[in-house]
Amino acid sequence: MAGPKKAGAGNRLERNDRLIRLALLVVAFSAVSVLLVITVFIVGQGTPIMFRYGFKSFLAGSDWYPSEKLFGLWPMIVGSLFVTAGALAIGVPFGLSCAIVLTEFASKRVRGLIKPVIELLAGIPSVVYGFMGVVILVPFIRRTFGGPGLSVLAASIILGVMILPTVISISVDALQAVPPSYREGSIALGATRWQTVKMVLFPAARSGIIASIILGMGRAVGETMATIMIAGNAAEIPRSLLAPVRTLTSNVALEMGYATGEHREALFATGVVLFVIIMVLNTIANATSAKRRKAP
Amino acid sequence: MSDIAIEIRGFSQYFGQVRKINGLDLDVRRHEILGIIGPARSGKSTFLCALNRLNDLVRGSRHEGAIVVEGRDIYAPDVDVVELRRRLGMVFATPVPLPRSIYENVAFGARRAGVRRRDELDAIVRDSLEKGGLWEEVLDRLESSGQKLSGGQQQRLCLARILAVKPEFILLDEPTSGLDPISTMKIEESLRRLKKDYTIILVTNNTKQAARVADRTAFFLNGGLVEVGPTAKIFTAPDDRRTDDYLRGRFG
Amino acid sequence: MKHRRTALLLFALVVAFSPACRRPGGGSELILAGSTSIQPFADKWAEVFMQSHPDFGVNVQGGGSSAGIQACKSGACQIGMSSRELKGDELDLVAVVIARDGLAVVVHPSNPVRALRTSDVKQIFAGDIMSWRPLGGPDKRITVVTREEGSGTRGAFQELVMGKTRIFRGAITEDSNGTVREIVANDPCAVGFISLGLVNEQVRALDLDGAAATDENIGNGRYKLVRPFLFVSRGEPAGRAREFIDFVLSAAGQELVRKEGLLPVR
Amino acid sequence: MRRLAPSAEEKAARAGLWALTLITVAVLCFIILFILRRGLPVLSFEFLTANPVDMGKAGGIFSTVVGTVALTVLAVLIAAPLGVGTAIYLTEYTWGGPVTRIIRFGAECLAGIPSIIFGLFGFILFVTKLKFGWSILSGGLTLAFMLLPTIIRTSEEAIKSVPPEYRKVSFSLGSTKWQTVTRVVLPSALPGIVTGIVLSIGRSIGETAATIFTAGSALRLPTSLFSSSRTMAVHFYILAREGISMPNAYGTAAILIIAILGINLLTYFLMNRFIRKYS
Repeated sequence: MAGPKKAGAGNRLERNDRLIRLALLVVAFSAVSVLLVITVFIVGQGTPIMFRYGFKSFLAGSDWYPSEKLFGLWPMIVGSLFVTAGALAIGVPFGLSCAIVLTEFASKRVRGLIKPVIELLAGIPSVVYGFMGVVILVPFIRRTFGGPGLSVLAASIILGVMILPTVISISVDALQAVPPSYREGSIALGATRWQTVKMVLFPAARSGIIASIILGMGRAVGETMATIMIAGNAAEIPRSLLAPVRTLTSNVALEMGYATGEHREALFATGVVLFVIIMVLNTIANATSAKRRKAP
Repeated sequence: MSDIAIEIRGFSQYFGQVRKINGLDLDVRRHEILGIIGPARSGKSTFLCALNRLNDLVRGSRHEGAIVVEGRDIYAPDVDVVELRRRLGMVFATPVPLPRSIYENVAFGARRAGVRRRDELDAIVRDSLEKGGLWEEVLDRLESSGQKLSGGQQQRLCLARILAVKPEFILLDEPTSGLDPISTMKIEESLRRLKKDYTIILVTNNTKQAARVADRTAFFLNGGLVEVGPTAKIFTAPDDRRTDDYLRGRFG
Repeated sequence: MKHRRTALLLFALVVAFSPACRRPGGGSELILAGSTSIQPFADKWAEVFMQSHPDFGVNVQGGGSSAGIQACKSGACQIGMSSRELKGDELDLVAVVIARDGLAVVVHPSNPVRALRTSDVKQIFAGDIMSWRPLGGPDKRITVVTREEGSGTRGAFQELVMGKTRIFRGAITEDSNGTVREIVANDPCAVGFISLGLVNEQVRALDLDGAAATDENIGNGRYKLVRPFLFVSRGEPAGRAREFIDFVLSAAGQELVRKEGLLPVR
Repeated sequence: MRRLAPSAEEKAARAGLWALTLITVAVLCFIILFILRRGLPVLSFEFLTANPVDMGKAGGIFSTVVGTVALTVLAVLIAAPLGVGTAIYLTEYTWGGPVTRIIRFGAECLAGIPSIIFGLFGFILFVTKLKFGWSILSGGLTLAFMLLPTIIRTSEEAIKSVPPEYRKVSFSLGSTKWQTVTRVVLPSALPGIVTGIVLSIGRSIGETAATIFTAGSALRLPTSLFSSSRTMAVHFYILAREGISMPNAYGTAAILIIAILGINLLTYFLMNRFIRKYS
């Protein structure tokens, strides 16, 4: 059996392998290229008008009257902030509780019941959440607290529910990544379950939990259809929780279909602001989770 | 033609900054069973993986020196690695049947080498399983999963699997470390039978196994060869004190 | 072998799809785009028209008046639909009035306020009157609902009611007549404006300056909030676009319009 | 007393955590039951197979089902090869380094971009610049870009969980890299990869913001890749928001929920099989 069999064949295969490697590299750059193309197009469409009218009048102007060439995005920027803060105020306590219960308190059977339910939460289309807001939450707020019902409060609650899956799944990962020896050590020292969570697990999983909150924030900032349905979309800084509010995303979606000329450019400029916010959040989340990976 | 099949000259293997094999010189003779013994992390497995260049798959792998198989340096730039690995078949410490049927496990290598015809494959599978000493036990369930076999059967399946590629050398990396005595015995029997057609290198952490089946035995320590010689000599009158100490269980 | 089979399959798929890959605007499709106020009626016309012209595809897209006009200018559609008058550089297009539409100021049916002066409406939407009380209603804050910037309905309302005054920033803003109607129908304190044709039993249209929002009052000029619905085209409409516009303006087409609550032009 | 304090806190904490968790679960169950209770009575064979009439006031939702399926199929056909290919490259063909870091960073950033940005982008590139118009093609391409990061991540996880020994065995039996990938790694990772694809199908079914600006909202039955088509989610959005027909809105929502439930069950089933295989 000695001697070369099919000597050339193997070499040809190897050359094929090099070609395949090259092809895969090209494919692997698809995600990066898409990101790049999106950036180029959004920024390319959105920034000229910002230069034309000045960044200050865009970012700090409080009047949004495109028909009068007034493109102040300040109310929408503040609106996005308010709604996101509200969503976090609701989503984070619920989300972290679920994560802790899932990893520390629930029996295997209960976990098996709760986990799919929460995964299901992530799959429900955002329009369905928005719809639930319209038919249940908005009338409830209007009857109970007054005002139009379409409000910061309604948007915060619905978005708070919508960010739950993100917050839960990433916090669960972070909590599970804490080495079991920490947990055992703490219990061995006589700490109760809750004390262990509070004193040992939370600090150990902190960066992962922060990452989960930041990613949840990204989801809340970026959500569009649900917000548009329940926020009321008034282009004014809301004076109370019950006042209507317009976010950056709703500003785009609300007027995109109809806009032409500079109005459309201004909506792309809105997109640019949103894009920058999201990229900053992404980068922070990436950095915290990278730190987490380095320091186990 | 001399009876030297593999010559290793001044061979060192690095992974990043770590040197696992240090200036190794060793000859392997045709149609012998060369036993390699030594304590854990003495470079035995790394040595086997250098012979069929599996080390290439590890990040930061580089080497010095030469390994010459049948007159050709296997690290020469024009060497076909795929072809090389077919010539030096390898059995790992833990049996790893692929998640497919017994038949397909054995036929795997032959298919990759381009065998397509069913009757040809059938013959190869049967022949290999017979040589591996497994045919009788599985002939009525060739289509069931290879992972459903017992540990010993799995390891013999792995042996049969490399025979199907028609190698010249068989490299075994502690093939019986997880097996019961009966399975171990069956594998050793197969090896003795296979010797006449193949050159076999057997890494083992069980010195008695080397004593039972190896023609010659090499003792590795800290990534280097301490000594090599006829098995009987190594076990009874080693030249080096460290060999003696190891065999008497003073370390390792 | 297997690879070759996959490749063949893929190729076959591509070939199968390619004859289906007609470019928009080509072939026998007539594309209308623009005002979402006109869209439902255009859909209706298209539905009926295609029954008698089965090989004649009519594709109705929304997008809003301004977008429709732009699409028409750029040739992306043959007919642009506008629910406001043309202005500025749009005036080089040819416009045909295909119907007229009243704008109704609507409130919740339970609202005791039945009639307003146009000047009151203007003050409400400017944010100067914040409560229903001075208007004869309960002491509740008014929920003002408007359409978004760029909408033809908002454009018409701005022109007919507001003049140079801005609609105030705190007004709830929605992007369709239907949504405005939904919100007004659900909020007892809300007021909004929608196409008269879309007023139903869920909302009540207010009398303005003493005239009820009826076809009759629009016809005799007593109800002032009226806007034209326009079909615009580059140059005189020809071919399929002409056929369709002729159908819309025919007795049958206009009868359809009347049934849906718009005002015919003939 | 000192012994009692922590136990009281412990009890309160446990009660609080459980309460919040149960509320979360209850909210979800409520949403699903609410939609199903009002939507299921509307459902019938005809609802699924008849085209919408009168803006969706009457008739069924057939054309929107077709539109949804067409968009999803197109998006997955584009995104799956790219995503799995990227995952293969990242796991099998590289040992890290700046290129890998750039690719990973790109995928992670893409995952965080809101769908409305994808919608804007798809609108400007496919609908206007490339002149595809509002069409299944524009919508499918946009959706494909959106799904890409999900598919990359899940495929990468799946491929990473294939035992490294399989690769060693395959190589030692004289396989080339590509043979090892296609004959050993991919078959073993398949359930995990399919799970990711199925998940992304779920995501594209529910997507609204990205499709409404790229695929348009025409209610006619799409006849080609260049037809505009309304998806079920967009149809539901318009029906509900403009108050066109509440029963039909609930019916459409019920279909959406059932589809999502089905998809989750399927992924659950696939994932379980996958996990059982490798643990």
